[in-house]
Amino acid sequence: MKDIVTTTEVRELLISLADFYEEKKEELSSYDAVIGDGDHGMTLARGFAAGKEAIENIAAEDAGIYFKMFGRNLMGAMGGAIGPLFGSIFTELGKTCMGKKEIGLKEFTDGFEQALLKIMDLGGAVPGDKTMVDALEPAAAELKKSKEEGVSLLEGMKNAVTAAKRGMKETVSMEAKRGRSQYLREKSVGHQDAGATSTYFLFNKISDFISGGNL
Amino acid sequence: MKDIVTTTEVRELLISLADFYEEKKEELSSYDAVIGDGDHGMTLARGFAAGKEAIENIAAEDAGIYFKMFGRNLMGAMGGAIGPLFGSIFTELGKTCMGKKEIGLKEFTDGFEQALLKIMDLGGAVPGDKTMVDALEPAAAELKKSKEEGVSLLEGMKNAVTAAKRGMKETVSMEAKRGRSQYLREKSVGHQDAGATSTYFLFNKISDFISGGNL
Amino acid sequence: MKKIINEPDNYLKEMLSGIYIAHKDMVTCTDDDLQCLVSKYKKEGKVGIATGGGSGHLPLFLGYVGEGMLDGCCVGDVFQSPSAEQMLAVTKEIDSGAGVLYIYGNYNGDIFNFDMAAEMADMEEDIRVETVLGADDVASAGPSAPGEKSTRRGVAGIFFVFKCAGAAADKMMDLDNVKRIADKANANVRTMGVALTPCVVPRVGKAGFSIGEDEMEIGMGIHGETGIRRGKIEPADQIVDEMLGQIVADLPYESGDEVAVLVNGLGATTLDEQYIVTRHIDEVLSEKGISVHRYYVGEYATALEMAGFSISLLKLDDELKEMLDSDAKTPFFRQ
Amino acid sequence: MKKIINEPDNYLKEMLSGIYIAHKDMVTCTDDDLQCLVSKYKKEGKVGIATGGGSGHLPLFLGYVGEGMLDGCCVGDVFQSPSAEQMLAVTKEIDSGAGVLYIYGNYNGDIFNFDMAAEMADMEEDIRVETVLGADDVASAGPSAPGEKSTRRGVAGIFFVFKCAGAAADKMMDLDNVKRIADKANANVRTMGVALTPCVVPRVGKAGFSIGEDEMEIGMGIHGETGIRRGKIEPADQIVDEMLGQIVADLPYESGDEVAVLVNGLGATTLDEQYIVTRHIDEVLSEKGISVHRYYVGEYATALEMAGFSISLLKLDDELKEMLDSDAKTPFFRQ
Ligand SMILES: Nc1ncnc2c1ncn2[C@@H]1O[C@H](COP(=O)(O)OP(=O)(O)O)[C@@H](O)[C@H]1O
Ligand SMILES: Nc1ncnc2c1ncn2[C@@H]1O[C@H](COP(=O)(O)OP(=O)(O)O)[C@@H](O)[C@H]1O
Ligand SMILES: [Mg+2]
Ligand SMILES: [Mg+2]
Ligand SMILES: [Mg+2]
Ligand SMILES: [Mg+2]
Repeated sequence: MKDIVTTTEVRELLISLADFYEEKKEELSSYDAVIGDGDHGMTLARGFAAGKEAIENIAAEDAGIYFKMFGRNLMGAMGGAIGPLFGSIFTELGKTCMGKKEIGLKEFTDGFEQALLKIMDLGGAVPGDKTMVDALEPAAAELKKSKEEGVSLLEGMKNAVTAAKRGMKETVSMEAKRGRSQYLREKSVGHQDAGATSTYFLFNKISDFISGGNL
Repeated sequence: MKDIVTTTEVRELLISLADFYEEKKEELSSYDAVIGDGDHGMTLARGFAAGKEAIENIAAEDAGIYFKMFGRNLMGAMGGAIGPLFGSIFTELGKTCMGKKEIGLKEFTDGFEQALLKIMDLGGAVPGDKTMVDALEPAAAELKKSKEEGVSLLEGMKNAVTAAKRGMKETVSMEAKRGRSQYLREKSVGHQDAGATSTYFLFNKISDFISGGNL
Repeated sequence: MKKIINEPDNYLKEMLSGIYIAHKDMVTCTDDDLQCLVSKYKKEGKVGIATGGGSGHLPLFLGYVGEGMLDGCCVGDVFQSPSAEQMLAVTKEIDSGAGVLYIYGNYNGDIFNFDMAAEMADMEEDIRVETVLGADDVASAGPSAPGEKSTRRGVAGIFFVFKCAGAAADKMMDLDNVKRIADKANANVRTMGVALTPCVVPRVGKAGFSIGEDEMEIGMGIHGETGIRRGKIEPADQIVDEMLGQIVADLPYESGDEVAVLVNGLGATTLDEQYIVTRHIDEVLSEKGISVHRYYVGEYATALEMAGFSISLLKLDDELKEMLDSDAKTPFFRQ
Repeated sequence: MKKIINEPDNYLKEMLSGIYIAHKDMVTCTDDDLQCLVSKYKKEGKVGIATGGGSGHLPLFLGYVGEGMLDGCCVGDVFQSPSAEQMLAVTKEIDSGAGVLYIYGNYNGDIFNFDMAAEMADMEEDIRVETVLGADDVASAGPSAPGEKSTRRGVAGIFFVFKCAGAAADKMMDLDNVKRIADKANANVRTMGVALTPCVVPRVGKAGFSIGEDEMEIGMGIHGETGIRRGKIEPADQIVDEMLGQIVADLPYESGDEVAVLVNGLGATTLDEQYIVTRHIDEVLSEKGISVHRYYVGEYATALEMAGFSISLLKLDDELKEMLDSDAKTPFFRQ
């Protein structure tokens, strides 16, 4: 078993994400509808489609280029606050993977850690604010722990999925402090955050891809 | 029994009309509310009050001056379509009575006839259009007939009241062809016209004044 | 009634006071009557132009009093004509010897009062007054037979008549010529509107009618007069097709014609929607070979807080184009 | 949703197309992207001023691009920030060597994207970019401590910042001075709003919240952000007293100060009501010894079809007065 994802596989993974978020469009928007404006799924689908279009017909030298191009185009197509936030996951993975042709647990770990820092810096959210950070932060922490423990890429990613899911579930009982839901104050309690949900989906999808006989 | 109204009595009559329409404000507006915009009583009360104010503190040479001043001020304060229409009753009575100090059935008859012509000319309404004309026209005709028959002022005016009342009642089954109600088309059927009602009230009030021991 | 007002009885007075405060450099009142508004801009020997009508249509009418447009304006209570005396006061104030042109919408109350004012101006003040009646609403009645008076209502298209006549007067044309140009603009303009919601007259306090949550009414008047068709709301392009179809066929406007277009919001409809409509008007007209010299988009003649819009087309010749293009500076309109 | 639109997905594109059609003499787009709007008016060596933000606030932002105001503007979908790439494209187009000033409202999405654009402009294009964040809504948060970033939202008061900075740039001041003047206007402006009805984002199709038939919400934001107090509708004068009280106390504005006042309709509120409000503002300010140099009344920054209005005060000194009074000519604003 190879413990890495190659440059071509990164491209495949990213392309498959676009199709995946297209499918999840309604579901993700429905979370946002309750305590936001109901467009999160639509916005993500539009962004991922643009990311896909940007890399579909090119052959890049390394994985970093794919991540970076994907991220910048996704960001551009999404706009809003969520564009730079969600896009940062891919642009930061891009920076980490720049010049690299094989991406292992180390690169994913470093990339997601950088993404977390960037998102918290940009958006000012901390864990507990009922945002995507609540899924991303425990997942990034779990990746780091797994890397230190020396587990396989798949196992590390599965640990991250579990952590992201837990974080996502915890957003239900939180009061929103960032984004549109913050204006609902206590009325935001009792509902799951859309961005945390889509972030959990991302880890889940990456993990599926790794385990899916593709590697 | 005198069969005329003196200059001072014309002034009294006009002043008493202002108080009368102030009382009838709500009632008249309620007719207008159903098939118009609900302001007929308010508008009349405002107009008559202005008419009263204009003649209250002056002593005119003749009855025509009182009628004319009353009418012009009433018109000015009412504005709208109804101002010139309703005001014409008094300005035309004014023209007929100009220079006269005693007003009898002849003057009332001629004045109301001129008013009817003026109102029909201005507003274009004919009997059957569901307007004030439907009360005014039969009343004016009755005055004329009474004058020809040589009856007393009071009897002539009482005949006019009866005719105006009949005309007013007939507006219920008419479809409006003029004024705001015309846009309701067939929906205007079944309701009494506000302007016909206030016109009937006018004859009634004049008749009361004549019979009320004042003469 | 969801309005930011005080006592409905004070609505008119307070609204007018606000206008005089905000635009004190441009307008003032005459005869100590707030309802009689006149321009501070004066040009000796110029034909005076006056308009008037009920309130509730801002920026119509007050907003067009100023340089290159109107000289005076009389307003009544919401949707009520002002009185003849008031119109006479404005007429006297704005006449500087060259006579006065009245331009106002074809509504009974206004006609009764302004005809009386014109008569008094002539008889008592020796001021010559001419009248042009705006009657651009193709939805309100059929076209009039030649020589017959129009029974159509006047709506937003009167803006074009103001603009062209105002420019003509500012160029020091005489009353006959100013009237001729106003008549020409008036003859060349057609309008049609659509309403989505009713409006509430403050002194009445509630809407005089209702429109279903998914309904619109094509051809409704700017006081809520019944239109020609009520139906489910349709996509913007389809609504434009219907309205523009009737407008274009009425004059008719033909391939090769040059026009000015006014897209007018009735009150609550966003500029966004007005531009969406503008886009499709442009498509339709260019398909028909009608070229657009100028677009005006925004609130030019409202019906209080009614949602909806109207489209007006003005067919241009060289003279009208010159009048339309010339400068104007009023509280609500600058060009 | 009672709107005159086609497919909600095409809302933005169609609305923008309409703007380019109606105002083709003044504005065009860059990068083949309708969302990137730039002025056709160019002045070599002038500091470029750009703004941007979500759509749904017309005439904000697009309407202020033109002579004497802004040079470019990026808009996103309704209530959504445009992207960094788009802002970069506008920045490149409007820079003529003197650098570019960004003036936009204090909202997260806009900050994320425009900060990125500024970084790219600097690093990749060697264009110096400075930023001024409009944060005039006193209802949205308390005042910030000295040196701290404001957490207040930017609302209609940004119009004054556009106007003053635009005039400074048009007078060929350098970037530092244009920014200094923008900062000063920004520091001197305070706004507060009240909403009577919610608004509907077309892609969402229904209101995100509701306000009772007899209720208002003082301090609601222009995207429907929760305000500071919900209660029964009060008479206009009482609402003005509350809003103006908070505004005046915040800076504070004091006896002897000279100000400009902006009364801004949020969308569905009539001009009539805005003038009723203006009247009482004038009473209150003159009682407080604050003199008003200029009034602006109308729709300057809307929240789609929301009913309500806001009041903005700008404290003036001689420099700001000169900037405010100078000419401007844009699709929506002329002076
Ligand atoms: N400041 C922030 N930091 C991190 N995440 C945020 C922040 N603001 C919003 N989010 C995330 O964005 C999600 C909403 O995204 P989306 O609906 O696409 O954008 P919008 O709120 O502009 O409609 C929220 O569920 C939340 O997870
Ligand atoms: N053209 C007309 N000719 C005669 N009477 C008319 C005409 N138009 C309206 N009216 C009368 O006016 C009355 C309504 O008056 P009012 O409510 O005061 O005015 P408005 O319709 O302007 O609110 C109608 O009931 C009708 O009798
Ligand atoms: Mg959302
Ligand atoms: Mg009435
Ligand atoms: Mg409006
Ligand atoms: Mg509006």
